[in-house]
Amino acid sequence: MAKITVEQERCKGCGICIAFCPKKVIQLSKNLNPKGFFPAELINEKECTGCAICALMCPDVAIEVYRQEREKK
Amino acid sequence: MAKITVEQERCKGCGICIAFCPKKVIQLSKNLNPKGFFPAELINEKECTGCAICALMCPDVAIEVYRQEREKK
Amino acid sequence: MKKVFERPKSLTDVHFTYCAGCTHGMIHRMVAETIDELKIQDRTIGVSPVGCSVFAYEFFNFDMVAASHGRAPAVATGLKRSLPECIIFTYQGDGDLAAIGTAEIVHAATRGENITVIFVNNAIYGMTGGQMAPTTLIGQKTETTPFGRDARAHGYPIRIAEMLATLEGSSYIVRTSTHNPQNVRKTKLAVKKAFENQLNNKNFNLVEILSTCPSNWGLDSIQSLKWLEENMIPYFPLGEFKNI
Amino acid sequence: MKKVFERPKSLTDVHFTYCAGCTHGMIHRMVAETIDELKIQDRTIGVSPVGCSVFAYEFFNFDMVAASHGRAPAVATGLKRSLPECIIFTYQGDGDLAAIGTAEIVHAATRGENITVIFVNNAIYGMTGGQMAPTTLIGQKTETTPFGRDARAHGYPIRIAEMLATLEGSSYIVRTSTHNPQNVRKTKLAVKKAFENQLNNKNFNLVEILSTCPSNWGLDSIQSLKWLEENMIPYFPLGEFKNI
Amino acid sequence: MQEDLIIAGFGGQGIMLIGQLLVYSALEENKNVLWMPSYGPETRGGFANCTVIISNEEIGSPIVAHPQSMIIMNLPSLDRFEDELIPQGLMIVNDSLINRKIKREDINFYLIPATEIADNLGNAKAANMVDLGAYLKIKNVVDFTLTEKTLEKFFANNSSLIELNKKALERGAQEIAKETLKP
Amino acid sequence: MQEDLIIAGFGGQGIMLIGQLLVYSALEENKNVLWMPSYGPETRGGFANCTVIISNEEIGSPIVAHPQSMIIMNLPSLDRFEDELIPQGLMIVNDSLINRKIKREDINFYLIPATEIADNLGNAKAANMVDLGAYLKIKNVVDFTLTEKTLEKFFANNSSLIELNKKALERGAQEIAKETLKP
Amino acid sequence: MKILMKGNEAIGEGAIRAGCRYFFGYPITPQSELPAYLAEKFPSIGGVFLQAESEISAINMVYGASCAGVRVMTSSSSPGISLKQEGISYLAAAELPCLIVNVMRGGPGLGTIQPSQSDYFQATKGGGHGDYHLIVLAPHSVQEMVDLTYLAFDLADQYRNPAMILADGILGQMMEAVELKEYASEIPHKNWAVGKSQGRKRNIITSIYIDPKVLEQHNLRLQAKYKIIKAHEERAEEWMKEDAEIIIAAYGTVARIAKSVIKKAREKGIKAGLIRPITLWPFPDKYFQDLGKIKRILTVELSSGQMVEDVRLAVNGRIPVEFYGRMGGMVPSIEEILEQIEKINSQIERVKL
Amino acid sequence: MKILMKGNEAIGEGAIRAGCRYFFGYPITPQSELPAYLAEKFPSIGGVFLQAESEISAINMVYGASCAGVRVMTSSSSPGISLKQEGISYLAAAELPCLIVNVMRGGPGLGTIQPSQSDYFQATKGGGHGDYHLIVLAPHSVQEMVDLTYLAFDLADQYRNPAMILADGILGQMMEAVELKEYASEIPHKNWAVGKSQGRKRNIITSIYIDPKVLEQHNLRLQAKYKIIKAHEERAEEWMKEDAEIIIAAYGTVARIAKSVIKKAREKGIKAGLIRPITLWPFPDKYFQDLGKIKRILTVELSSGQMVEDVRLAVNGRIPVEFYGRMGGMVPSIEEILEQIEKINSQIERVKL
Ligand SMILES: Cc1ncc(C[n+]2csc(CCOP(=O)(O)OP(=O)(O)O)c2C)c(N)n1
Ligand SMILES: Cc1ncc(C[n+]2csc(CCOP(=O)(O)OP(=O)(O)O)c2C)c(N)n1
Ligand code: SF4
Ligand code: SF4
Ligand code: SF4
Ligand code: SF4
Ligand code: SF4
Ligand code: SF4
Ligand SMILES: [Mg+2]
Ligand SMILES: [Mg+2]
Repeated sequence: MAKITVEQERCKGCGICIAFCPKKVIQLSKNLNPKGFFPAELINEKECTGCAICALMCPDVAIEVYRQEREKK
Repeated sequence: MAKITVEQERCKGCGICIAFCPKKVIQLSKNLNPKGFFPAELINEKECTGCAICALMCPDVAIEVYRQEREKK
Repeated sequence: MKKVFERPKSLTDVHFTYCAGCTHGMIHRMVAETIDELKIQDRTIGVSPVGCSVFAYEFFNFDMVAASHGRAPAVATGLKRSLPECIIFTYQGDGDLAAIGTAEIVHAATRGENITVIFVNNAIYGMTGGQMAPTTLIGQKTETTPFGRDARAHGYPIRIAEMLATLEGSSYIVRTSTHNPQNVRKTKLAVKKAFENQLNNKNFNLVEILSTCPSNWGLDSIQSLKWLEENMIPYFPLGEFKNI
Repeated sequence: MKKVFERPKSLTDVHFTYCAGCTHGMIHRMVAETIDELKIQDRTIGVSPVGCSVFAYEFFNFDMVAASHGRAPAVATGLKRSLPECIIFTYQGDGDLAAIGTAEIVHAATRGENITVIFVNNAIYGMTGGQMAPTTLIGQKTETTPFGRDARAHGYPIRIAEMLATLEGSSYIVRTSTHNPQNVRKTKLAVKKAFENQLNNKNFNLVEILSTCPSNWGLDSIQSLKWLEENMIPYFPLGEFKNI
Repeated sequence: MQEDLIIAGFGGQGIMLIGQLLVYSALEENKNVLWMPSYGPETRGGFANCTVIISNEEIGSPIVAHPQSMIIMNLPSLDRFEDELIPQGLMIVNDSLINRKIKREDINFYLIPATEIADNLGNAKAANMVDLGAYLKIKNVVDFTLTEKTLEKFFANNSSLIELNKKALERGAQEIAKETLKP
Repeated sequence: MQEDLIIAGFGGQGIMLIGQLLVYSALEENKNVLWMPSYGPETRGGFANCTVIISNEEIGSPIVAHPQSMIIMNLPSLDRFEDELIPQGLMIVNDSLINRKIKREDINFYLIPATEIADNLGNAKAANMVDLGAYLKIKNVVDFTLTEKTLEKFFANNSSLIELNKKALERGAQEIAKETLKP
Repeated sequence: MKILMKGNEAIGEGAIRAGCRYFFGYPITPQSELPAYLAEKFPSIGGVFLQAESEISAINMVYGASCAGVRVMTSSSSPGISLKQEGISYLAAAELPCLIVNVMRGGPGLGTIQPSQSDYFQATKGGGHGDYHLIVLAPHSVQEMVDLTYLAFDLADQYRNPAMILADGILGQMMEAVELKEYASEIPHKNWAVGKSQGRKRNIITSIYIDPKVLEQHNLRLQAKYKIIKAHEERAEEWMKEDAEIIIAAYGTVARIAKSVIKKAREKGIKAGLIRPITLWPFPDKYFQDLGKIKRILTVELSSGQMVEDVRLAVNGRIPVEFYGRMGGMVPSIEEILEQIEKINSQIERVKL
Repeated sequence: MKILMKGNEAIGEGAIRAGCRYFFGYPITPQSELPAYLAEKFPSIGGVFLQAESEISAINMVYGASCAGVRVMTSSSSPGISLKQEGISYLAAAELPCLIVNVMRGGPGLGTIQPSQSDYFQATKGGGHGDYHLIVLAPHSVQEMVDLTYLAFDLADQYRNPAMILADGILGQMMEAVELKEYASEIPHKNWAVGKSQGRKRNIITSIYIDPKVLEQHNLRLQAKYKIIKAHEERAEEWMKEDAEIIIAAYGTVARIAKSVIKKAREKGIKAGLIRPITLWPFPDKYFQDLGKIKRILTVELSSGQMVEDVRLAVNGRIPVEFYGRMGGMVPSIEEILEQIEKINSQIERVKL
């Protein structure tokens, strides 16, 4: 279980996260943000693996990644 | 048969020609030149081979070298 | 769920002023993360250049000094010499470092100045609107090479890492890229090493990072990453040029 | 008897203002001879630097331009670009070329500027009275390193030939010496090639010549040649670094 | 007669372009013209605005503190310029990107959903032309068809852009014709 | 009372040194002093001269156009400075390096074969001290033995130089004692 | 036929028409349109456009090209011009003609890219070392960006002296209609230039005169030249000056604003007029000699007050010279200056009839 | 106890005593004795002496060290100072205290190494871009080389402003006796400096203010500071001024010569006196306000006439201000200036009794 959050005001809709998400679970929103960009959003929380590749590549550091920690044995 | 001439006013008595002359036929003169240096002079015209090493090394381009041309066969 | 990726503390909350998709932002993040990880935020001083990253002092969350164009290595030298216990880095573009600042970077390197240099090579003058940089590729069109850079008229692109690696005082010189996740990860490692070296008093450290300029390249974000990979890397090979 | 060695025509009659035993004079002769031999006296323009050879324009017998300190390569660029049929060379010391003029020489080289550079490395600032040069050796005492150059405090000596050889635009980069007749002869050949290359439009050519400064080294003429051989050559190896 | 106009928005919205379209057209009519850009620090995004002056006389100051007209393409521009318009001045507002009310009550403003309109025409980037069309419809400082001609010259090698932009111009003008825009 | 002295010769002749010797000594006597060097473009060789001012009052101008005294160590210096000496001024001339007559007839000059004398003492470079000795013998601006003491301090770590230079100083003074020098 | 051009481009076009084929520069805002224009135009007309690695290198390339006798120029903005100061001093010392363009922006330091006039002192009094002068021309319209470019090249060659166009970001980036007049002057032959010698005596270009006597002579020669330039080349525009009681002294962009102000002032019955220096060096002193009915001068600048000193020196205490300025990229509005004029007007004591 | 020192060394010793431990410079004649002195002394007292690769690098190292809050200096001569102009503008803009020494030599261009005062405009009006001022101090003896070095560091820190010592080759290389007074001031704590943050808010040092409104505010702050400096720090020496009819205005070396001239003039019955500006910026206007019996001012400089403009501005036309200058490394003799004084004296109209 994992998810990402995209800070909507910060995102510039560059699409890099979308291009590199191995699960293709990000898309651009239909709503312009106040900067004039269509920001990215997670479309499928189930598929997100929390691999953080999107965050790694986001030039605006707009993404945070959350993951269910594996239980420690 | 060979010889060198040292332009006395130009020479700064640095001694480089003396140090490198393979025949050791140059020495410093006893007379100061107007620049305040003791200039070099050829002491033995007979021994000079006209190898021009002195001229090659003279930083002040004060030396000219003369050589008897070998007769062309 | 646990947060596994968050904004580093060494970044302020201010939104970057970079264009959409510009990899300057990634590089900022990596520098900030490194400083967080090395726990040196309270004694790091960054020197920002003149170039698109001129506002870096607004984004990095520690003491910052804004240098004049190209002179960041000299400013960093003044800082390091008077604050030897602080960690000093410069953040410079290719116009800043490889053109006007050539003498300053060469001599900081040959002096073995114990600083870290983050060198962002995007093959163009971003901030001034896309003029030829010393690193602009042959054939590349820019505002001042509208018919493409021609070696005879405009000279060859300069390879900074290779050049600085010849200098006795340089200790770690590496070129990395930002065009995909693997390379971003490698870049991060290089940045970290370049800071660790400074902590270990290992002379001069520079990471040349290939970066994009979607706006002035006239490409979108994704095309830009591709262009970087296909055009820049062949001329600017990645790798370590010095590591002692 | 026939004159087999005479002052080249490309030297004026003016007495050199160099100190006794200073090898700047030899280098002048070799440049002038080369120009005589290549029969280019009527279309050669020399660019003199700021340094002991600042008065080179009095000694060379052709058109001369006196550049500001370190900028001779830029001045030469302006000349060559507007007079492509002329032969342009700069004559520069190590302070001039390797310190203040670093950016200018690096970029003339990387541009592949079709000029010839005679670089006189005497490991010191001669004209200003013996301060440390970028090429001053570790341990060498100068006016500004009275306790000897210390790498940590003053940095490492810079090897210009090696550095410039990494640049795409350089075509002939060689280091020679003046400490004995063999090496003077080699120097002469290198100088000649560096001019011939220009005649053949072969980009950027530089001859780094190790030279003495008896006055500021505090040695006599002969000791100086020896000091050069024993101390400079180990750090500044002679040879061709590029020849394409 | 002198018309002072400020056009303001994001970089990338074509602010400069419509300003230039105006002065090129006005020059054809032998008017005195002046166009002056102003950019923010970013290349794309960030603020951008330009001043357009069209006059029958010699143009003095290039600086217009209080213009007669404005085309406002986004919220930050509204915040920045609203107070500067002269009383009874004209303001064309790109309503699509502005989620607040106009505060001034002494001006004539027209809220045009320009970005939406342009998007519907196939390219949101033509919002500038929509607003320009509206402006021209109200203030006839240059001839409408002359402006279309200039536009053709601007995009001489891209006929699809010509079509799009011409449509956008007209749609803008039509919005004014509706005359239902003012709240 | 103010003494203005110019010392001139080649670089390398120790011109600056004897000037400094004078002012260091005069300072010991609590006089106001000023020493000012002037170099030519060459490091060695080329001209070098210095101005020495010793005064009981505050010293104004450091520039002495017309000194009361001169020590002239070579021909170019004679050519350059001869006309500047005040009438009845004192000129000590290193005759060894000057192969021409003194032109001025209104001055007091002393031709000292300083280089030869120094050479005979073992080092031609001490010619400066020979001339200084002569100067001090005539113009007692500072005490002779005090000057010797200063000299000892200058060469503190080279006793052979102290000896040589002291001898040279004395030999210079003796030349004056001969009083047969003026043509 | 008039065409629309940006001011920066207009300088470029002016330079091309004046026969300039050599440009060496380094990018900086707000002058970028000028090098961009030349980079586009030069290749097809055999011109050399070279982007140098720095402003310093650029000015020294200009030095080299000028030595070769060609028409050459560079262009930059405030911080970049500061870097050129040593080079400029050398150019002036070696009497090398060239054109240097400064499209001023707000300072000091990195400042901003917005327009300013705070490099007046640097341009006119000598930002570099030593006693020298540039010929400094101040356009106030895009038209003058062309016309004064012609003039700058001509004067530079005529007097063997570097010339400077001192503009600002507004003039550089705004677009107006210009008429591209035919360039009529002839480029003089330069027998002092270096190049193929073809039998002539060798030419040397230098600024070192190690012997101060010789250097003083050189300086006296330069000063004599400056005197001639001053006598012949003072230029200014007088506008509504005839009956004016209050004069605005302003150059460049500000002078345009001043014209608008003066119109409004006249509408209010205030007799205002304008003296607009076109040559900043030589400063047009002579236009300030006959003060006529003038009771006050208001100097307006985009600076803390620089040209005002030259106005005061010209007026030498005869009437009060006031100052109003904005800084850091701010530009005064018509209303703002008008207010100053009204204030001054209310202070003028008039003979009561 | 007085000891003999060269002027350049005296600055070095003054700097050490004032707590300066950072020197960044690049060699140039005639200031070489200063870096040589510090290179010798610094190692044993923990100072950092770094010879930079250029003047530009040096001034930017100074910038860096000043950001760190330490006392720091650089030194150069005319051409080298020209190269520092961008850096100086940045220092002033970022309000960074430091000491810049200019031991002036003859220009323009490479010129000569002989003394000159032709960088007055550059130093006082701003050779760099933008509206800024340095605090400029002009010593006229080796003693003042020490004393004004103390003062320069103090004023620089007090006002957060770069200070300059404007000397010339004569002052730099001549030797005089100096008394090394105890340095009494305390170096202030600089809470604005960067360094280990230890919990405080982060410090930023910059000179970019991209928004012109903000940059104007910054400029207004700077101008307000300059006003305070002007109000408090004008300094000049008045010498035999009381009853003087003719005043020589001169600074530095020339002022010393002027003193000799005035003595001679007085011997001839001419009532001459001296105003010697010690602060060149702020120019000591107030010393020129009460003109007393003064009928004429003769400004003497080693230049074509630079400070004379400030004298004229201060006097504002009330009495004539004449000028006499030498250039290119030439220095006027006592006799030469005396002749000027006699000429002026003969022109003064006196009330016939
Ligand atoms: C002395 C000086 N010269 C030129 C400039 C203009 N300038 C600002 S940024 C820049 C170049 C930026 O290019 P780069 O360093 O590659 O950074 P990028 O914007 O590409 O990240 C230039 C030339 C300046 N501010 N100062
Ligand atoms: C801008 C500038 N900085 C410094 C100087 C002073 N200067 C004159 S020559 C010189 C260095 C000379 O050294 P180098 O180039 O090695 O030549 P050398 O005398 O050893 O042959 C310097 C620093 C100057 N004239 N101009
Ligand atoms: S990479 Fe970042 S800025 Fe770009 S679209 Fe994704 S979240 Fe937005
Ligand atoms: S964390 Fe991985 S899977 Fe999840 S959105 Fe980001 S890139 Fe896609
Ligand atoms: S030519 Fe040869 S042998 Fe003759 S003097 Fe010279 S070095 Fe000696
Ligand atoms: S090498 Fe030349 S200068 Fe030296 S002593 Fe011989 S001749 Fe004279
Ligand atoms: S101009 Fe280029 S480098 Fe600058 S922020 Fe935009 S994309 Fe990045
Ligand atoms: S100082 Fe040194 S380099 Fe200069 S002329 Fe003398 S010996 Fe040669
Ligand atoms: Mg870049
Ligand atoms: Mg050297």
